[in-house]
Amino acid sequence: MIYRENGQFKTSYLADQQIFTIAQDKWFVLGLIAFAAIGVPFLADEYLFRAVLIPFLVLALAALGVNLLVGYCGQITLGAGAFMAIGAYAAYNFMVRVDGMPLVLAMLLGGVAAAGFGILFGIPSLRVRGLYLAVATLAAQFLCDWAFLRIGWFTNNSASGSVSVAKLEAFGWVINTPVEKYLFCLIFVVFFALLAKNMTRASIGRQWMAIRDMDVAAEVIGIRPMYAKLSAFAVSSFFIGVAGALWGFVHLGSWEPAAFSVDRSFQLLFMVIIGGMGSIMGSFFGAAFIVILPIFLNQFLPFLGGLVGVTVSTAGISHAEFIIFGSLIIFFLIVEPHGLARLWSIAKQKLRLWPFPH
Amino acid sequence: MTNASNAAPAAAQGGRKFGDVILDLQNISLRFGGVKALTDISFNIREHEVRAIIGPNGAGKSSMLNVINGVYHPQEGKIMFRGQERKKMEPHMAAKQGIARTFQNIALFKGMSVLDNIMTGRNLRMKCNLFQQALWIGAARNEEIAHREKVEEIVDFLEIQHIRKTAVGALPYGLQKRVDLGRALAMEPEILLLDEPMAGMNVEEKQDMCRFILDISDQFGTTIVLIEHDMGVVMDISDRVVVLDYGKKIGDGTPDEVRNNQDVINAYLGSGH
Amino acid sequence: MNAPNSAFLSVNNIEVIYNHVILVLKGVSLSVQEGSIVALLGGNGAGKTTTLRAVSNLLKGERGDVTKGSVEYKGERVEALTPADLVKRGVVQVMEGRHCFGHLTIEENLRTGAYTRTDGKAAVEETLEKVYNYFPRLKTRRNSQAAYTSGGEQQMCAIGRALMAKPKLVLLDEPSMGLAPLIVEEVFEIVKDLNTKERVSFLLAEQNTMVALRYADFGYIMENGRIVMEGAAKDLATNEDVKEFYLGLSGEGRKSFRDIKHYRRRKRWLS
Amino acid sequence: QAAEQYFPILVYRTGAYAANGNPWANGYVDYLKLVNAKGGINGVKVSFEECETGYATDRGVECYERLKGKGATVFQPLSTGITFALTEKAPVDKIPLITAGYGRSESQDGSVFTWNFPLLGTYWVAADVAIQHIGKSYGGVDNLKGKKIALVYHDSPFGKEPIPLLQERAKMHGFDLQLLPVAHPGVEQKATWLQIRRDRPDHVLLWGWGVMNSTSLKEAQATGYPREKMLGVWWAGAEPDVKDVGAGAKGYSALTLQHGAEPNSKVVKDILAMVHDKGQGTGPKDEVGSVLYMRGLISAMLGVEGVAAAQERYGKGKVMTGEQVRWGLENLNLDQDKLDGMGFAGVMRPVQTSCTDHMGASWVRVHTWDGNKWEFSSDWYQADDKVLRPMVLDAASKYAAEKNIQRRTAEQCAQ
Amino acid sequence: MGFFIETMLGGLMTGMLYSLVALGFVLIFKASGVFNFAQGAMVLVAALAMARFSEWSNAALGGDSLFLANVIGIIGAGIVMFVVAWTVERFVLRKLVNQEGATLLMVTLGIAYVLEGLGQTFFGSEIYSINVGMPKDPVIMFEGLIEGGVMINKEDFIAALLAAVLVGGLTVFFQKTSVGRALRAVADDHQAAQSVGIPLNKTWVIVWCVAGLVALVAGIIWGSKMGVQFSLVTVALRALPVVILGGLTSVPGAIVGGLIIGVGEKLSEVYLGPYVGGGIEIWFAYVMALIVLLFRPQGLFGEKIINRV
Ligand SMILES: Nc1ncnc2c1ncn2[C@@H]1O[C@H](COP(=O)(O)OP(=O)(O)OP(=O)(O)O)[C@@H](O)[C@H]1O
Ligand SMILES: Nc1ncnc2c1ncn2[C@@H]1O[C@H](COP(=O)(O)OP(=O)(O)OP(=O)(O)O)[C@@H](O)[C@H]1O
Ligand SMILES: [Mg+2]
Ligand SMILES: [Mg+2]
Repeated sequence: MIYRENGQFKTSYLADQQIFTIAQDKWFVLGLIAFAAIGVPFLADEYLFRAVLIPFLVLALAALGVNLLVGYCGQITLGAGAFMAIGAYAAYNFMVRVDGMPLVLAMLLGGVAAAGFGILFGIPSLRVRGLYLAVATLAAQFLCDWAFLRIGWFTNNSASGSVSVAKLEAFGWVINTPVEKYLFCLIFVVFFALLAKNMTRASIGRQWMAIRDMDVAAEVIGIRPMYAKLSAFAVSSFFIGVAGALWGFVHLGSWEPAAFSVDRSFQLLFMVIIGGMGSIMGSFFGAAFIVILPIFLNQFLPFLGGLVGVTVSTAGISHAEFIIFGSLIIFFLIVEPHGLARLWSIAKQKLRLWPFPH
Repeated sequence: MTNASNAAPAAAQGGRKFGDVILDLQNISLRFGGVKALTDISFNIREHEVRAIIGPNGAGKSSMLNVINGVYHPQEGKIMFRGQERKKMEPHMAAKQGIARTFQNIALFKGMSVLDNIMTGRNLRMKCNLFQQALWIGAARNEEIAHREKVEEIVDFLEIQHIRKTAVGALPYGLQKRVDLGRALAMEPEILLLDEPMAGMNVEEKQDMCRFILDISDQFGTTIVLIEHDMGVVMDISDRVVVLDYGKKIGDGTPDEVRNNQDVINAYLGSGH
Repeated sequence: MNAPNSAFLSVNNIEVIYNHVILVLKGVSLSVQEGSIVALLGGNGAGKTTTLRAVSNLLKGERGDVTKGSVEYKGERVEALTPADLVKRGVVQVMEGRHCFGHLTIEENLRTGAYTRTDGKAAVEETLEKVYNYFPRLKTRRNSQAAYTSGGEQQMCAIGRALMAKPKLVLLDEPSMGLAPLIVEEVFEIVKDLNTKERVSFLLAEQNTMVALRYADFGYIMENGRIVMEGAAKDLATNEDVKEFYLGLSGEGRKSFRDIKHYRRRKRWLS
Repeated sequence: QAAEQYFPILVYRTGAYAANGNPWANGYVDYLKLVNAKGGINGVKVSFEECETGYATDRGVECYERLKGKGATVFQPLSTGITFALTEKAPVDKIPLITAGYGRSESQDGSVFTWNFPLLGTYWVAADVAIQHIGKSYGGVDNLKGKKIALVYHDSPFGKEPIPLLQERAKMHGFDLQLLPVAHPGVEQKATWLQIRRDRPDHVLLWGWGVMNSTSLKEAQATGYPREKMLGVWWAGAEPDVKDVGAGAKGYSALTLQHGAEPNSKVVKDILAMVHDKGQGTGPKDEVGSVLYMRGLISAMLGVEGVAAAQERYGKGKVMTGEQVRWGLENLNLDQDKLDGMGFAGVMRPVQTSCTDHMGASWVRVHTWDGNKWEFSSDWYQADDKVLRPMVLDAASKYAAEKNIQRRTAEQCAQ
Repeated sequence: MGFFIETMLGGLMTGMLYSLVALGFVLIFKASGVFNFAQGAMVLVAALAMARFSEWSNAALGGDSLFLANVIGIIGAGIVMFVVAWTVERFVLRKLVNQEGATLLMVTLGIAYVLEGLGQTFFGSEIYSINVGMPKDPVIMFEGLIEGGVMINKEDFIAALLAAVLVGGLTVFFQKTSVGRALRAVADDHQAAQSVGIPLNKTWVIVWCVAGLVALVAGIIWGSKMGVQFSLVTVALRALPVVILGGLTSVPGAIVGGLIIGVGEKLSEVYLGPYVGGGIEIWFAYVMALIVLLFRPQGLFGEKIINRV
């Protein structure tokens, strides 16, 4: 029995309210973070950092934000890309227009701006629900696409509509190399994941979930739908906004509105559903699945083709990538409709029972 | 306690004391399009009593509860709460006033554990703001622990310790009903509305449930409004009974009075009882 | 494959697991003779609903699997059939918790019940009238969307809908739940009626033990995913343990719900 | 590894722009194969690898990161968005970018954009020539006064690039510029063309890519706007843009990035003989020589010549590094003789780059669709440096200021 | 005046084309509660199949009979759509009975990827054309009445008519037949539908087939308008506001929604666009839909969202 929790008794409610009530989980995650912070910088090469790890971290953060709204509060949104854009452009404008604006503050303010718009676009959720809401949030998406493309002020009147950022520096730390960028993102992600976890295990998180599961009943026990929904929109947009700022500043360095197009919104929603709605861990699983799998397939398929002695054309690879990617989504959902996170916890349960079935 | 001397009719039974009228419903009418769910119904509820509402299916019992806690808005009639007229009422305001309820078609939060479900009932009493909660700093944590202790009391009381951490969706129906009750109790309500709490239970479980209800009433002095189709239960544990039929009131009084009311027998009880 | 099997429906030692990990039924066997009413009794979570789902093959949607044992209906193994196939063969389940089609009106709900029938419009109309006769309340609400009817009305609708299929074997899950006492009696009268007149068999999971045993021919008591007692309904009704725990009758007859002792030890057959 | 010069190829063979991406990529690859068939660059064999970007910036960046690690010495992003993103990264990684006929127009200024090479032309060149060509039809640009020109453009940095220059020209000549953006990918243009029908501009400039182009032409047909009055940028003047419209596009003209469809050029014949006939052709044979195929081919040739030029300085027969190739591209000198010798006679005019001019040439012709094929219909134009130069300097300086880049001095340039 | 009418007409006809795509969404949603994001991919695959089959048949038969090629194309594409429907049911939906909306939505996304990949693998990713002989050139009418006349596009007009007929037929089917009723029941509650003997498998194949045929019609019309190519999938995005404006569950809603959105976006683009820089039609359509939802959360004709305890 590898995964053994017998003998772990909780003697206080404090202990029982811990983030990880099972020691193995706790050590596993702490170990993972330590490895990510200390081990990975020695192991990974530049490509991994720039093309895989940094996008993974940033999108995981955004997915986390989406998960708070979609997974925890049950308000499906297809406008996440817009809030990333708001975060990025707001941070950009704070940087450009305010002298001596510190980078981290600008990013957080970007998040705040996104939160503000989040509340605004969250208002329809008070009346509209489910898929109707999901489609309605596309209004935010297209409106933002348009505004950032068309209103010169946002892009500091750059002719092409593309903006770029100068040097990155936080608290005297010049963030230059991919490793530094990676660590910078990692700090954000760990910190925000902690915030998210705290919220979801506290009263506010329960309010969100209550609204998600049965809103009338939630109201009957004294939860104000307006507060719960709008706070979810605000918090989620804040996360997404910060992620947007990271995406623009740290990952891309220079971007155009297409970087936050509707495809991005869909992508983030997929991450949440595939990873597991209502699970912090799930956001990471989802981001990993959606970011890494296509890249992996793209490199693995030619290799595979090479093994059997056929050269696969680029187009062939891409098409195969589509097909395999789609099939895997279907496969995982059939195996576990509640996402990878649930699959993971079932695996843990099986381990717990192992080697005795049931 | 308030003066119980103003001749509460059922006061004698069980030797408990009833207080003043806490909720007075006057001439309530509720329509849905052409369907008249409630027509001109008046009755009152006294503090600390167990007030049953019975009637055939579709009589409007659940609708009555929905009116009391603000889910439905009657087209006509007044509701006086502690002598004051309640104006526009939303469910969460009713919750603030201390009205809690359980649901006929269980309305638990399916994705959450039993503990979390009951914890949501404490929501109104939790004061820390979002930032404190996000950072999980002292105050928020202490508050969480304090309420958790309360909730554990309720869990013990309802004897559902063993399923604390289970997701409610996977629980059998009967236990879900119990969790539903727990959630309502966690609000420490003044008035507890129970919509068929014993449906789908066998006698033993009903006995347990009755015991919980009576204990709640005794220990916390909570006023209870109960809808139930099991006449044995209703007649045994309620102090006063209202009978509805097709949205109209056809009887009101002590269990004995109601049991012998011919209208009630015709419409609902049948001769077997 | 025509092994003469006297039982109409026989469930042989089935084991059910939900979600690959939760073992719920641990070897349940029971049988229903043609034209009989069999009651399945037991406390909350005993596995009654699960057993019925295993028979009607509605487990898949709950992510449950029958991992051991077999289910035979009229001598045919039916585990691999779809629920729709079973309905065609005359096995219909009335699900716990009503499950009416909320957006359809009561009448549309009832008519969907006749989906598998091929005996013509007139015959369907006739059954519809019969159901309305059984439940006049439904007739008055025939044009309301089911979601907006009361709990009891929905329960009637669910039962009525099953009857519309002209079933041979009805799996009734808690039919009495949420019904007014008069209606409960009526529902069981209907059951009896169909049973005697049309030889419809019933397997009913029921908490209302008293009534169930009154109408049933045979009974099984489940606990914790196992059958712990079985016998003719009459025998069960007089069994002391059953009397105490399921009928609430102790030595001196029914006790008032008000006078229940706070701490009792309950006898368990198994644990 | 063996001494091979490695060429990464960012392509899009699927998705919304695949029909245009495919021939470009095929031309590119075929040319590299031809180089190898001819013995390599001064004996250095060429190796190459494709990476699918799907025209998406983040996929493009991923490709870049992946392939640069394999020894890439020059990138051609084939997307304005990817170009923008890579412009930030290239100086760090010391890999030059060739953006032949696209990318940022101000990157012509090599003293600021050290690593960018918008060879052969930028959108400002295209816009400038477009106005010259339209002006010519009225007997000179001065006669444009009071005329109305509508720009129907892909609503993205690509489509927006020409606007500053057109506005500048509009001011100069007093014509009216009407801006009509079309949202990606450009399949819905009814409103746009209704506006055109109402306002009846004298000319329509089409700044589209992919499906947007054919849709525009179909809508023009549907609203009865004369195709003769339409002039497309060089990304709106290839076979896929008109093929599906067929006769409906007859009379429509587009700028060319020097070349048009060149099935009869020597280089194409070489490719057919030395690559396709050996069974090594990349795409279908009948596509060889088509407009976008040629564009890819020429792009590849420019990269190869950059390497060759670098070898002149750093040693023939050696594999060049990114920095060395950058020098080569900055000192490219393809005169007509040399071009003719390589088989580009009649296809291209001379290209000569310098530290301050990373574009090297601004020759443009116009060709017209006759219902079946593209036919040249004009003489050679060149962008007007008097208009172009100040704008480039301005924009480049602004960029330099923003990014804190010091403009390279004459000495630095000479290095 | 003439211009205003032209804009209106243009909007109405585009709207009808949106309706056609919207219809695909509505059908599947109504009949299974699945919000089918693969609808766009289905349009693409249908159109690709149609274009390629007629092209190949032309090549194989050596003839150039437009009619024959088109017939073969349509039959071929129809078969492809049937295979798609059957496969989707057999390998995907069957295993996901009774799951939540979000899961089903996600799974259709997976289906969309697979379809896009397979479609391009089999049929190629170039631009192909469909020629069903629709007239391309405009006609000018009412020249006597209005100055400059009113220009009408014959192709659009025919397409709009076709769409209207299709929608009309499907409305009747859903509201009036017992199969229609069963389909609506499935959307409400998979399990209950199974329990009354509605064979989910068969119904799903049927519905996806019908949706596939609708996609084929949409693909033919859109494909002959803009060429058969990958961008066809994006038409779905333009049809979404139509779906929610009209109501996810309403076939006539898809039509009315399409008309409203079509007219609204064209008028806004033409009359409002120039003041704010243009390019507003997409978001305008969505904002319009959003505003309607604020007043009617279930869309104009959708079934009322049931919300009760
Ligand atoms: N979908 C499910 N997933 C996981 N566990 C389940 C599921 N459905 C039921 N169970 C578990 O199976 C056990 C038996 O449940 P079942 O519903 O069969 O009981 P029951 O006898 O019908 O109870 P009740 O009388 O309350 O309806 C319970 O412990 C329950 O928690
Ligand atoms: N939201 C609603 N819209 C339309 N009709 C409604 C609504 N709520 C209740 N009704 C109707 O009002 C009547 C009373 O319903 P209610 O649920 O109050 O009955 P009930 O007395 O609780 O019955 P039961 O014992 O069966 O639960 C029913 O006929 C029902 O159809
Ligand atoms: Mg009720
Ligand atoms: Mg049950």
